[in-house]
Amino acid sequence: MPEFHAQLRVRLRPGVLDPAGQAVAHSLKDLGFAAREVAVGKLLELTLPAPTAEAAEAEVRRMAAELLVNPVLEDFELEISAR
Amino acid sequence: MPEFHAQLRVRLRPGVLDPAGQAVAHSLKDLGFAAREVAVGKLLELTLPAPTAEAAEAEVRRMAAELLVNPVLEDFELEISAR
Amino acid sequence: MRADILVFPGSNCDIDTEIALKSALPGWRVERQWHDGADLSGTQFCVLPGGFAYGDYLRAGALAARSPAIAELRALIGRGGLVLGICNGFQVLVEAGILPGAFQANTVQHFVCRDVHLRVESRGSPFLEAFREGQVLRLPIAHQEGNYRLSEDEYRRLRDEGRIAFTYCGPNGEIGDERNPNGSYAGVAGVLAEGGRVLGMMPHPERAAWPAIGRADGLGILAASFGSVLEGGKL
Amino acid sequence: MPSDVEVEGLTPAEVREARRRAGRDLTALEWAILAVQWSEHCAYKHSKALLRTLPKEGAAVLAGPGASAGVLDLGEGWACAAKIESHNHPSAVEPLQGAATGLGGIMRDVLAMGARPAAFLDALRFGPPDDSRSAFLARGIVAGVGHYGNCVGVPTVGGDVYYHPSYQRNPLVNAMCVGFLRHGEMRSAAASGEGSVFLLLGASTGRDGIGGAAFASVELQADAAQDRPRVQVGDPFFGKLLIEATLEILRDLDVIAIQDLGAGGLAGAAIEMCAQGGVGAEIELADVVLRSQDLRPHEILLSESQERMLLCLRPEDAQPAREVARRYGIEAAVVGLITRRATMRFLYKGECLSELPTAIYADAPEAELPEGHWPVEAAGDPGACAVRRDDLPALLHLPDLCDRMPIYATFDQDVGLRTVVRPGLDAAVLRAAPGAPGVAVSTDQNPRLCQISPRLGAEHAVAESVRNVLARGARPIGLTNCLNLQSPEQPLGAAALRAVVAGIGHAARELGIPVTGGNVSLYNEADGVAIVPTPVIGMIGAVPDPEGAIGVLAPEAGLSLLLLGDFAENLAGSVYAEFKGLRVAAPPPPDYAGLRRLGTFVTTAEVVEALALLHDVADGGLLVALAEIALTTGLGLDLQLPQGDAAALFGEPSAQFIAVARDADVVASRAAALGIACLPIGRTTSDGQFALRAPQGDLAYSLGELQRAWRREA
Ligand SMILES: Nc1ncnc2c1ncn2[C@@H]1O[C@H](COP(=O)(O)OP(=O)(O)O)[C@@H](O)[C@H]1O
Ligand SMILES: [Mg+2]
Repeated sequence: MPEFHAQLRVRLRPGVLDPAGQAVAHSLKDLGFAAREVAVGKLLELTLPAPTAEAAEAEVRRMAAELLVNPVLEDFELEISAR
Repeated sequence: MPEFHAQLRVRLRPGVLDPAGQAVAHSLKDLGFAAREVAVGKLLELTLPAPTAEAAEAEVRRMAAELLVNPVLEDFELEISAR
Repeated sequence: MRADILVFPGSNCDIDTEIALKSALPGWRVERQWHDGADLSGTQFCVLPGGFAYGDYLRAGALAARSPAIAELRALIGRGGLVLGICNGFQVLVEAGILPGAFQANTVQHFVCRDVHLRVESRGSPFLEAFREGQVLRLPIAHQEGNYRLSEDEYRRLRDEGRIAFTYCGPNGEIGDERNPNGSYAGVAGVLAEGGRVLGMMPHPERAAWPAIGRADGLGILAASFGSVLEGGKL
Repeated sequence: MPSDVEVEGLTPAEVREARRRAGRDLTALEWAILAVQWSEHCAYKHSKALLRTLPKEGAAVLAGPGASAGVLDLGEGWACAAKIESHNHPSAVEPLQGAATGLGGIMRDVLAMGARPAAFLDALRFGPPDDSRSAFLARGIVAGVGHYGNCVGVPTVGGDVYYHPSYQRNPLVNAMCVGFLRHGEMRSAAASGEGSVFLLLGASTGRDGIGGAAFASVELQADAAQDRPRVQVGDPFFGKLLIEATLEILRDLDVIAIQDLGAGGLAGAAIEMCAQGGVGAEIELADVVLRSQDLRPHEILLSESQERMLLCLRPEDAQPAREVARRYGIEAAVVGLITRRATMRFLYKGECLSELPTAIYADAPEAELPEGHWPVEAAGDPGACAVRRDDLPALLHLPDLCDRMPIYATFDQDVGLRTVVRPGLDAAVLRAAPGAPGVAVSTDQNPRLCQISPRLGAEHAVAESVRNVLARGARPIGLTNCLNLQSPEQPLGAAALRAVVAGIGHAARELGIPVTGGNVSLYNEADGVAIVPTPVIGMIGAVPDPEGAIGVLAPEAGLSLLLLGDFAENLAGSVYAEFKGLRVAAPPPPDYAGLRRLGTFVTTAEVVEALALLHDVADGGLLVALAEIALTTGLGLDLQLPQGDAAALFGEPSAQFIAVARDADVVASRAAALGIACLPIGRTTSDGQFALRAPQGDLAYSLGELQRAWRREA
């Protein structure tokens, strides 16, 4: 079976407080950098076997729903590529 | 001054122990998923003013070196886009 | 009567909880059960202890909440059993969807270990029967991701249903941001599931079950007036 | 390897000696193993002879130097294992993981004695807090301590912190672990029994920290970044599983010997276990469970992957041990066999890569220390010095004296239910279990005194740690120490090494406290700057009834304050003198007779019962110590002193305590009986004021004012 590489970029949903992002923004400012809208999210990557890219995507979406992403606070973007 | 959006995808360097990735891999397996090479990294996003995309990139690389990325353990990819 | 403590890889308050329950519930059989292969069919009371289940990797409590043992736990809840999630156990209950809300890192962005004061907000639970509403307790917290998030609507609903168990407060019951150690919505420190038989709380009652060293306010929670529940014949 | 080989970390003389012992040239693999085994870190080349002079005998000692950790008897069948170790160089490169793996390493030493790890203490030394690099290192190191300790489920109950420019590029992280065990549970590292097996338990082996021990034994280069691949990552989650699996195996099976994998990885552990047992072994590297399959044999042998233990078992116990490991989801593999012939054979897929007598690796040649003297500055005369109202808040605001709560509040202090007195003042108190005996523990050293004189500094470090456990009514029964020093190959470094060992030995003998072990970290220099000699003492005091120890229950208003011991006569070696820029003499050695008297006094049951709190006078002197009582209890103090000059208020005597008494008469009469000066000096109050009346003038502050200074909010 072919293998696919999946990259999930997990972000806090709009409107959810991001204390980690605020803390980083603060530190950047202290260091003299001019950064706004700093957000801290997660980058999840994995490899999986699947017959097609579509199947791989569907499978990773199931992983996201069952474990990887907390829908109460988080959104995600998914990118599938062949290995 | 124009503004740019920066996305840093931060990963553990090859060979560095990734306890989080291992734990997630385990859990996925227990849930019946066939995932390999699970890695947990960070997704950092921010907006910054800069005269050009190149200048923005240089500035974010400085932020990475000074704060955002721990070069002893982490590597990163950077993507700059106009806002 | 039997009380079981559900142990996940990385739980680290399981033995503490066992010791505290044994002294708080004389006459009970108290046991730790490893999550894999746990059997809760004979128990009346299950505690999810504090710690770092699965290292709290990904999200606190997330990996543990996917353990097969959670099905056992749901069955126990279905039978009217009592469930107490302490700290990491609270996070697991939330990740499993048994309690509402979600957790984020403390607003201070680091671990916080210290005594806090809690105001008892409800009596609608066997875990709270020992207290007066408005009573102030002193218990320790020890967590990194104790910032409990609720939407305003959810918070109102829980409050109206008497399901807010505790709020962080000052020594005289004062509420306010400066009394909130982790940024939790409205300072909520513990919530109940519908019916009051499932309690999740961030502070550690098992660390305050020790009158000999002047830390005793957790005893009432652990030794909950289970009498009334048990006599009601529901368990 | 060519015959004019230069081996990283070995001197030409050592290379010749190794060849002579082997009777042949060594292979590349053998040189790599030897470089680690003969490194300063593993072999104590420069310090071994000196360390032999330390007193080791004591009524409570069950295991002393040479064991993975010292073990002390607490009575009622309980014992405590304790050891302190440095993780300085890794923390300078990667502060968070460096500190985290430091805790993990010392925790496994305690586990290897058969004890359940029950508490950490962390002695930290940083550069000035307003320097950005120092602040970055300090933040990372404190976060690393919390990261490991909190997650692994072992509370951090104490430590100490000092700031000094010499630590700027070379911060110190000394981690101490304390564990409890029942007498019969103690284990050793001595492998034995022909045909017994080595079982490697814990994490899989990866390419972590290869050559780490050699790395710890050379001066930090300016481009330490080159050493990056050698940084190890700790996994406290896995460490927790390892604790539980190991303790279960130790409980249920007849484990012959056990040791953790530290410097030199599998090679180091196997060689030490064989050397201790006078046996040899055959190790099959292909049987080691790997994290990445492309590791070469020498990497497998020398990898310093964390969270691993090596057990020596009877062959029939291997399967049950593996069953326990499987349940916890950790690796366990038989990787070797004990042989009667004392040679170490390392095999890969059956092919013998190396065979050398165990002793070649284990008995490193000792190194000569050059002559050298520590320069002692001529004493100055401070002249007259009037106390000003601002002095107290200014001292409380100093980095070395300010509130430590922002550090220890980020550590879980309670997990395990053993902590009956948390950090805040002096020693923490632990019970082995509810109702069981326990210990008071403290780490101490004062860079200011050590710079004036390493010998005096070492003696005072012992004295301070003794005072801290006495403050809980505990009897000091053993100490562990970590000597952090500069290169011993230079005269100054050699002088410092001799001086601190002599100082610790002298103080320990004077006070009747055995040294149960410790650790030596040399070459603490960066960019040509050497650290101040830093002999950190970890003191263990026995507490028969920890739940009734002094300071368990918070004191209340209306209690009597008593001053025990004599006033300081001068400002020698004080924070105050340094702060005021006064030239003062070196302080005298500790008042050992006074400390012995106070030791008898505070371990008397009726005194313990009569005291609500006891706090020693240390850095900052009497007035700072009084303020610390007010600030940690939240009580006001109403004070009256017969002396109010700078020496009395800010001098730093070595045997003075402040007692908060529930029964002042009992305290006074017991003190009188022992010839200890005891002076009533006031009461605790609830009015939020810190007020002092003295012949030289009165001082008054609100607690709020002192608090703002102490918490550095102002
Ligand atoms: N790095 C640290 N980690 C944990 N606790 C610490 C640390 N540094 C200091 N403490 C604690 O803070 C309190 C005050 O520290 P210190 O001033 O060194 O003690 P002392 O009372 O002996 O003067 C003590 O209880 C000590 O254990
Ligand atoms: Mg002290």
